[in-house]
Amino acid sequence: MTALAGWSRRDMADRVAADIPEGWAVNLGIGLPTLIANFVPIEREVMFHSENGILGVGPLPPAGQENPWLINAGKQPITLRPGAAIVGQADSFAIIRGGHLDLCVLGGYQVGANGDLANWSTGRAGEAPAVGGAMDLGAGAKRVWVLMEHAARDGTPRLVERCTYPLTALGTVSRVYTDIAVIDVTPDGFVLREAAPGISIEQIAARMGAPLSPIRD
Amino acid sequence: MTALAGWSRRDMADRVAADIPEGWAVNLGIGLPTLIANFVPIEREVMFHSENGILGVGPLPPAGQENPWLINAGKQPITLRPGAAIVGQADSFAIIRGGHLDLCVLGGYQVGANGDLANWSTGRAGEAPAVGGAMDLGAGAKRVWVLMEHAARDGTPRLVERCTYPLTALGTVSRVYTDIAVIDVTPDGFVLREAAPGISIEQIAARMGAPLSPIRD
Amino acid sequence: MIDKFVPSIEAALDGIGDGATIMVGGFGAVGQPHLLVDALGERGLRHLTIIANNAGGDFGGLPKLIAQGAITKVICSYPRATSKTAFDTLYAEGRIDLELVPQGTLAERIRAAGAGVPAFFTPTAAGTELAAGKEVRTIDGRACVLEYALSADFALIEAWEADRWGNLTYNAAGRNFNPIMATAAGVTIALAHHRRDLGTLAPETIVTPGLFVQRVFIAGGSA
Amino acid sequence: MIDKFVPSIEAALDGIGDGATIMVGGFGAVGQPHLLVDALGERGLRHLTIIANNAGGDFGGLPKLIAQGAITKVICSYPRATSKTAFDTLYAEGRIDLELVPQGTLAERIRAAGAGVPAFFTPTAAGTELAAGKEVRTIDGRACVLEYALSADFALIEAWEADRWGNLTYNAAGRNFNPIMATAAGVTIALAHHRRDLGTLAPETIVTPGLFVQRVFIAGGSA
Repeated sequence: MTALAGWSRRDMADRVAADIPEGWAVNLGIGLPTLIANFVPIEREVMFHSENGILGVGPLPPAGQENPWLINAGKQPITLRPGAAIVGQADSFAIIRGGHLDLCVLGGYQVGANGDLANWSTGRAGEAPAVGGAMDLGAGAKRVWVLMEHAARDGTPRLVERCTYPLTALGTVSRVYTDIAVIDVTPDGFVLREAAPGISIEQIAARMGAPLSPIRD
Repeated sequence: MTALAGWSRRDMADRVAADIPEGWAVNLGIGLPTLIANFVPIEREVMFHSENGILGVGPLPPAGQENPWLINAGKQPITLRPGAAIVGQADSFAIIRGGHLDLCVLGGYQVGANGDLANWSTGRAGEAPAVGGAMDLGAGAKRVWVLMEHAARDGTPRLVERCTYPLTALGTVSRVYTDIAVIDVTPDGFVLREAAPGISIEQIAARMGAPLSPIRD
Repeated sequence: MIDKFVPSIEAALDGIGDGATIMVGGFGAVGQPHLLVDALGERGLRHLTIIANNAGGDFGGLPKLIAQGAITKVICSYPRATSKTAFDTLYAEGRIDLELVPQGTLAERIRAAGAGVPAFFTPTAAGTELAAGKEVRTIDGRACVLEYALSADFALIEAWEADRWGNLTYNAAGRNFNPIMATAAGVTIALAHHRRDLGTLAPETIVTPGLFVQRVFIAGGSA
Repeated sequence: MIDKFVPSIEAALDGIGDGATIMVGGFGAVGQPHLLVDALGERGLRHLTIIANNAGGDFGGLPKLIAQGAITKVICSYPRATSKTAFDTLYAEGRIDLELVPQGTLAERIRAAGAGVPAFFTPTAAGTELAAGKEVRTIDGRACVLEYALSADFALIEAWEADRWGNLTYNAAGRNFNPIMATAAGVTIALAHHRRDLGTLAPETIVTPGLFVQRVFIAGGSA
């Protein structure tokens, strides 16, 4: 299957950012999702949450001005924006698990047509697994969106009927942003929401392991 | 049964105070136990805890200098001493229930020879019951001492084989201070620890509903 | 721009209707949002469930609501007051329900609702009348009672300082149940005494982060 | 006079022996009491169980302890590092045990131990490998896993300010696991950066009340 020239990684982050309204409390997973914050204009007030107890994560600090006491869940230096608050880990996960986040955006290995998410373990033997806050976020946030490449490098679909990798959370993903499409996960399975410029629904569907319904009116 | 001239209420509070060593975290129940704090010298540093989230309760404020935002569990005005800390109700009861109080001193209706405590309800019908933090303190503190009159006004014993009033906590009381005696609650039942001046063990035992063993060497 | 300040008590209480379950902060009279509770009493509401540590006490606006017959049920630890109250009368007549909960279990159940813990075990009340009918399990040799999370439609709380994101601090013993109730209601409405510009509250000293709060009314208006 | 300050790291770590279960605060390298962990590595200990969010990571003193073979088991949420670690090697060889716990469940289990909650239900991990063998119950229509409180013999934590009663504050993201670990250990040992006179920390801004803390060592000595 030929790789398609869809959205770049920056485009993908920007595309998610466009869908985050002012006022939401949002957790961004480590890796690609973290980039999303760079594409939310500072005047659109979104309360970004980091697992280590920070609400109101601001822009990256300028080089040389990092505060060693301020890092995000990916251990990168951050800033606080006006309105930021700091809590301990139990309270931070009370925010996550108590349903107080409007959204979390996570990376993924696989998303099932039933909303299942696999993003924490490839199941390889002898390799120490790590889960961090993924299961808490997957089970606890009001909305779970996944931001990932549409297919693996060898073309293996990542949007599948049922996940084969170890699950992170069950029936929780409501939308997936990939390099070629934005896809809703509905009670009827995957539904196309938007295709990247120049990409057809047939091209998108051909790179999935489960049926894709066309955009609804 | 003739009433005995034992300790006054002030004496009783003073007697308990004498047994509280420096450094303990202590919760005093509403009513008579609250008086105990007045008999602990300020230089003997005891961390008094109040259910409404205060650690480091200090002496009563002088009249006219009450802070309306500072009350204890009995809704009386209090002061804070240097070193005081304030937490919310969940954390305050985490202190109680998590076993972090060295001692609580509660009032009582009855104490059983098995350490059971009844102090929250007389079980009268039609009267709204109230429990407050008594069950949490009874179950959670490292030590539970009870401070109460040795017998009811009509002479009915309050130190009994088994409580007949509704229970507050089971098997939790380790010592009882009354107007005529200090009595330990042990696996072998009630054991006299100290008699008020001029009171005999026979007089004390005659006013109890369960056997009393003599002072151990 | 996020702005949770509301201009009036009416706007603060908007949407509270008959049958609502309402948490009210405070321990005794301290930390209770009196202005909000008083205003609630002017709405002619019915069939309310009130969750408040001292519901039934003789201070603040709750006795008035009780006397009006607005309240069907109270969930609390200490309904008793020094003198006879409207609650006592209705309770004796069987016209108001009481769910009596040990204070620590009440606090923990409210916290659990806010923290996504649907149920937990506690040794408190095991073997007592307040555990009657509840599941009991022995854990580490101790009898423990299974208790469930307790949430509400609305929480009326009192705070000391607030900014437009809804970040809150509390004054002295006024903290008590307010921070946990803020986390456990669908709509949390704070009466605050001091308005602060965004960014002026130190992040480490904020007790209730703004995402738990939907509306803030400043006592005395916009001061 | 209550005085929890200790004059040396040796005094701070007194009594930690073979087989101890030890919590170590921090998220990543921030809020980890490096001086204490480094000193622990010089004691030739064996059979330790370490509870720390990033046990196995490649920062601080824990990798040295792991490489020494001092640690039998780690309980954590994220043992992975950007590069291969001593933990990875021992784990692949089956010479170290790993209890992997979702981070929120880890935090809640530690908090539960400190709060007298022996067990609780949570939806996190329900239906996943990390719930294997655990009791599951459906509550309000959601599958929930029963999780147990997690305590330790010792907690090594990092704080910002401390007074002689053991009251603590934390700096920025250095708070993380430290306050809950302080509540969940038999002996809590704090490394603090600033010594404060009793009464100079505002009661409302103290995060860890002193009764949770047994010993305080000020980084840099008595400064």
